Amino acid sequence: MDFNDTAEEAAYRAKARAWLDANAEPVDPNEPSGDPLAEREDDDMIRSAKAWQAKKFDAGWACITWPKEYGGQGGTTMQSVIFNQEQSKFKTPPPIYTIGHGMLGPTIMTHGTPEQKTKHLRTMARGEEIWCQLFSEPAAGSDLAGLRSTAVRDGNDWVLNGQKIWSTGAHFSKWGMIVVRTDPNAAKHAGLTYFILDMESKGIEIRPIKQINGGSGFNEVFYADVRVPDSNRVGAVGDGWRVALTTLMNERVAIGAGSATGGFRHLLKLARDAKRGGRPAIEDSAVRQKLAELWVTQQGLKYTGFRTLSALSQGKIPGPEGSIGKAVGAPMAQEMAALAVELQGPLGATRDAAATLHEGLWQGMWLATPGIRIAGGTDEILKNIIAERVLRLPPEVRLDKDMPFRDVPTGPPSK
Amino acid sequence: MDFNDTAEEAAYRAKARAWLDANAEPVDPNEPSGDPLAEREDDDMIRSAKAWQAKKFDAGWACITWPKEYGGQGGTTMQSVIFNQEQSKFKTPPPIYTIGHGMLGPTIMTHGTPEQKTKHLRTMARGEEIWCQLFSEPAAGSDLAGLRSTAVRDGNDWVLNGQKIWSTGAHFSKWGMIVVRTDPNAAKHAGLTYFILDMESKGIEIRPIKQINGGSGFNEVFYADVRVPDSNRVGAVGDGWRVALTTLMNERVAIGAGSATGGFRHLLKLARDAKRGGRPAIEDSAVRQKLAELWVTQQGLKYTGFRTLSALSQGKIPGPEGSIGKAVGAPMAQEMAALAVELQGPLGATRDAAATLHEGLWQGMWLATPGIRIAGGTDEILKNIIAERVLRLPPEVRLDKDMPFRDVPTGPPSK
Amino acid sequence: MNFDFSDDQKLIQKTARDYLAQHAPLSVCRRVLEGNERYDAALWKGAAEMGWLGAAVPEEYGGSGLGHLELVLIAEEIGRSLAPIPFSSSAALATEALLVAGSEAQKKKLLPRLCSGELIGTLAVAEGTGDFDVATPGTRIEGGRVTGEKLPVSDGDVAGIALVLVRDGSGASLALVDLEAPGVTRTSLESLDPSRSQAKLGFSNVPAEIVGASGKGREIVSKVLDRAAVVMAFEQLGGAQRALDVTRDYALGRYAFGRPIASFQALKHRFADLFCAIELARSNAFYGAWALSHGNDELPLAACGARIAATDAFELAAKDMIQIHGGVGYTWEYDCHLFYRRAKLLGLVLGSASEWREKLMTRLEAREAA
Amino acid sequence: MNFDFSDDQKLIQKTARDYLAQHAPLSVCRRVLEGNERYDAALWKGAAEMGWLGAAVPEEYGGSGLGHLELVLIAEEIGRSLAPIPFSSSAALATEALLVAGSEAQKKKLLPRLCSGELIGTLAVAEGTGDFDVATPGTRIEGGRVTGEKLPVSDGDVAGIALVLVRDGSGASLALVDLEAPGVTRTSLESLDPSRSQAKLGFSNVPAEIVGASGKGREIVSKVLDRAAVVMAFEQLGGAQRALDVTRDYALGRYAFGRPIASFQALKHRFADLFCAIELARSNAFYGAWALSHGNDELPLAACGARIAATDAFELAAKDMIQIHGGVGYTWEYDCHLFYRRAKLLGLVLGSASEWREKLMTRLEAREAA
Repeated sequence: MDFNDTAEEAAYRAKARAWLDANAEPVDPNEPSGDPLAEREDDDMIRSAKAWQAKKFDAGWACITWPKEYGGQGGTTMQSVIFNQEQSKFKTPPPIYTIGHGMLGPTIMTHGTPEQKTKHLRTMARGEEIWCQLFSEPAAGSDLAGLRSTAVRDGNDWVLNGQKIWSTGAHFSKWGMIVVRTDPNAAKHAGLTYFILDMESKGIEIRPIKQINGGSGFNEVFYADVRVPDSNRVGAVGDGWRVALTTLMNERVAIGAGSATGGFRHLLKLARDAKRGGRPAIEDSAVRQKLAELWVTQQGLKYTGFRTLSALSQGKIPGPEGSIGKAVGAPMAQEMAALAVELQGPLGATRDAAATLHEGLWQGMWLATPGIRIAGGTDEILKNIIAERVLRLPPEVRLDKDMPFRDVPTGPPSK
Repeated sequence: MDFNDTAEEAAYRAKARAWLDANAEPVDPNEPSGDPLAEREDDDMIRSAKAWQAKKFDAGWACITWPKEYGGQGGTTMQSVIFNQEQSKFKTPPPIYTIGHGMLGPTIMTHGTPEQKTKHLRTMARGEEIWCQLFSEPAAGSDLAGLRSTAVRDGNDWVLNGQKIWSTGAHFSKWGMIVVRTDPNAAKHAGLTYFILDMESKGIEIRPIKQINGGSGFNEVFYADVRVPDSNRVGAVGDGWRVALTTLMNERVAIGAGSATGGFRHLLKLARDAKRGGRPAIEDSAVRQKLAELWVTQQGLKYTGFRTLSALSQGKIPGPEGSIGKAVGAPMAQEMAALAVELQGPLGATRDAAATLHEGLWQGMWLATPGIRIAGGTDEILKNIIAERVLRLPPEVRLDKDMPFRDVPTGPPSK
Repeated sequence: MNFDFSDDQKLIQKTARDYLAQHAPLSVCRRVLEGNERYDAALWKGAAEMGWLGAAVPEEYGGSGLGHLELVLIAEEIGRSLAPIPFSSSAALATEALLVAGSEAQKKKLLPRLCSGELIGTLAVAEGTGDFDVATPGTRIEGGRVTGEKLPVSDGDVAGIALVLVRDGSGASLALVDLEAPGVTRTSLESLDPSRSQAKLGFSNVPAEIVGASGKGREIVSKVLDRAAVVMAFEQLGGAQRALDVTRDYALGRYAFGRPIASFQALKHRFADLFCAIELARSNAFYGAWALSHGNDELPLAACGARIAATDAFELAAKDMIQIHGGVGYTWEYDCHLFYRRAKLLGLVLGSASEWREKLMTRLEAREAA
Repeated sequence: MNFDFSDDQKLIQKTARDYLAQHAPLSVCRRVLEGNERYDAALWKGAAEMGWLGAAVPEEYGGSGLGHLELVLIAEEIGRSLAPIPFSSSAALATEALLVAGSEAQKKKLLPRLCSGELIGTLAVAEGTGDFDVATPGTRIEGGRVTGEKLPVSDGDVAGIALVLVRDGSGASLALVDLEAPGVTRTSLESLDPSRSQAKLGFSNVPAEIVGASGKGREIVSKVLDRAAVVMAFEQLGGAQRALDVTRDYALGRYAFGRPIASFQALKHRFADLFCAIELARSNAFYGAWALSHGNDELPLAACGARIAATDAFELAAKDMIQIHGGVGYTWEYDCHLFYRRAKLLGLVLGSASEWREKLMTRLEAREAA
């Protein structure tokens, strides 16, 4: 048991580090990290992100785990982790390619036609075009397969109508991957089909969603008679759910890898700066007990991540422990923010940058963290997943599974 | 809004108090209360409980809310509460009549034949004979209607076979009230019938259940070809579930009324006596925060009880708030015991009367309290009840409801 | 025993509820939250006309002469509607301070104006991050003039007067300050719930008069806080109950997997937990109201119970509200965040639940020792 | 990176598991719990023969010379089986104390006997209710003789030697006492988990020798506790995992309302929470094991994390075990209470989780200040 790189890993890390040193500026570790949910991106950010991705691609650091034929490096997951670990020590543009590289690219590799692979994978890897995912709908959140957007065949095209929601980056994406219902008479999971969608098509309207913290990382996307050529279909007609599952499996990997454990040191500092009963709050035993609990949880998450990395490093499949990151981490983040706000007393109920401790950072966190517990799988869905996929407990009783989709109840019976 | 008795209530209370003063010895309020789950009763206790009940009956204080024709006083619930409040200030034998007087008597009044009422109610009220309830079975706990004991008609008798469990006081009861399955081909709730059972009948075997705290308040009761005359049937054949519901409704009232709020003062004293970091634990802020939380919860339960009493006092039906007593009180009791044990540090892991604080009382509580969270409805069942009956949320999806009982799955499919 | 409100009192509550349903739908709270108003002036005027601001003020001082049991029920309705008005600052904190400690002249002069809504009052105690209740204020009074800084002060940017805890010789006193006077600076702070205003008040040699006995400022503030805590507990309770009701309706109407999400046991149990928390808070609040209206020795403990339970219940309700709503609950467009913000604001403006739990223990120990 | 145990280490664990499955089914724990034995002597002999007691002891002192990574995996299996033997007292506390601070002579003399199981050792620090770690022991050493009282002492009634924290002049030292010596009184205390023995030790002028530097008793105890905490965290983890496994099997086989109770969402989510708690504890324990085996500066923090997480996880698992089993879980006949008792005992014998959280914060602050 040791934390050290193997010889190959160390060599790879050194190489990555050297390249990063030559091409990027290191992060100051004492600088406070910003809001966990990024604000709406602007054009400059997009330009710099594209430039950085192209630079990485040209130097051989993009999509490390992808096969070389698709623009990747044919590397291991561990190599990708090592590069990302090193990269995180440098100032780089926000990660706008995560969904494309982590989820959509692998879906095209598994289910796409040769033409689709040729046309899209290399430009995706180099970041020339940005991709977004169009799955969720207002009436299909946790119950994703309940989606109601439709596509009807018309000659060589399909005509799409409906609405998607929670589409990160739709407003700056050239391409989207979308699941729609092509047969409402089939059972819920059987009537879906998966397409690549040109986001510049006629009939698409994109509206940002304002979040409770004022940010707008997500969009609503409306489709009115949008035409998609059949050549953009991924997988067979009616096989969309199976294709979508490939995307979602890769989402779990992408999200699990990024379990954030930062923030505790800042909280500790806050407890030193805040007062309780006229003394530094950190001297208060109740605060100490709570901080200790949080530290232990956070350490647990950190070393759980290490266990996953160890399995990857040894070429094994990671164990079920990887599932807990978001289920534990998201509520913990909300708890930390709530504690930090409460420690400031009545002034905690303001966001005044000058008056609050840490310039209102924690109030912003407190407004942002409810979203973390919902986006990418609610607490409840994650616990279902742990219970059913990890512990193999029986699934929920499902009444909607085998009936024609058009008969599945979608609201209370009318009176 | 006031806590005072009405003039009539005050007069009733004075009268009760005067009688109790003349007939019983007052309790010392500083004496610690014992284990919450009573130990197995002995003959002396039974004798003294019978004597006390007869004395109350003869003086007109027994079964206050029962109609006079059945041996009661035709009084109000509020009068009964007032008498019980006053009685609790005196040393009296353990309450072995609660089930009979609170649940079984009312069931006979509602569903019994004239002969059953004449034969049983007055002797039950005077406490000459003790009654027990025989509902739960090893395979029918929370799912009470899943019971499998059977009764088969044979001439004027029914022949009972099977097993009951969790029968409080079965070992000193003369009579029991039992629900059994008389038609396994009917749907689950439709095939049950309710009987009065002479506990001295041939073929009954009673075995005490040893609890994890060493006590044995409950029994297993086995029936082998026990004959019960049809005249002991309560309600129609196949109507047992409806009759049982009358009993269970009265259980909720009986349990709800007795939400215990004692114990906090003893816990406070323990926190003064225990040490943390060399100082009295009560000076530790974490302990203080926890104690404050418990006090507030306990006060909430106490005044929730007052709200229920107020409704009764004014002749109204109590609101839904009464349902929370056990759902909140039982886990709280376990939490209090766990805190009291932890406050003693390593020595908390012993039950040594001389070495521990409060003579091992809290260790006993810690072993007893898991039972409180299960007996008379688990935490989970109580939350279902609040969700479904109070908040009117939809019931669980029930697959077993309409199929013949013999087809309801009772275990994993065999491989 | 009658641990309940009278029919007359319930009628007053019903009237308030109906009025607010008409004049303060959630869109009113949202308008103030999103815009530049610091409160809804029309609603404030209406509240005054309905007699709410002086519900517990004797008629001789311009009040409606009802009592605290009526006041708390009105507060519950204000809580339920998330009304964006400085009710708790003016009608609970400032008004109660004058009732508790004001001289006859002060009461005669100010209470009628507070009851009519013409004047908004507040209480200024905290000085920066930390507890609400500062042991030794940095703000001083010398020669009848106040100098120092108070923050946060609820509704301090819209109030006309503030009762300010000041250092006075070796002790602390409560000083009445006209916020229109020269030497007062008022700075709005960005509130976590912009439908309830917060401010920083600066005083530079501002004339003031003492309210109550000189040197007894902390004792007076403690009494005022207990009273305001009970009133606010009902406001919190109203908000919590509304959050539960709205969320329940949503969960019954929202279908997933062919069933209402309210039929999933994990949510049902969470609803049950929330119901328990709210009912426990209600019982504690009832007890607080009883102690407040009877003006008896139970108030110091009862107020702690009311505040702690109500704070916990409303915060839980608002947090669950977002979570059970799912994605839409995290959007600006849905109303969940109005509750989430209000719950946090009310839970902190009189001092955090932790501060009150500590206060409770001090009082419990003192009583046990007595 | 290889944050995992090696295949060899896992093989040792597998061997231990198989051995215990055969020789220590839960009926063995139950027999000791219900009877008059203080521990299972045959199993103790077996544990010694398997080389478990000296897994981390160099061969020159009679150990198997493996290491701490092997020791903790054995502890996990002992935890899983609820083995009724004084393993943690002797193989963790006493043995580690000698390894940390014993003189060459002490190690040569005692370690082989501890490794062979012929001698049982323990550590005696606490003196009555309160923290494990007493700041100033009342038990004194004067002229090489110890006088005082220690309680509770784990396995103090079956141990042959105890390392006793004693006041020594103005400081504290660790004294080695032969518990067979005249002047020692040993009183069994009724243990909350009678399958693990607890005792009160009285010393009246009992000869003793100092272990480690004189006056450094508290520092040595602190180091020993950190080591023992990591070992015991694995024991707790083994117990917690077993509780989860047994309860999962029960819930899959127990039907109510025509379905396995494991299919009810409220229980599924509770299982998920428990899984998370156990995996977080496992990760903290792994980190502790790494720090322990590398003997590096991370141990003081890592030991706190391991102990706190493991204590919380095992207590939660045991509590849920009874609740999910329902009525039968509360019977003596079912095994749930064996876990409930063992979880509480292990969670307290080295000091409560609260005590360790306080220790953690002190250490965290010291590191941040450094």
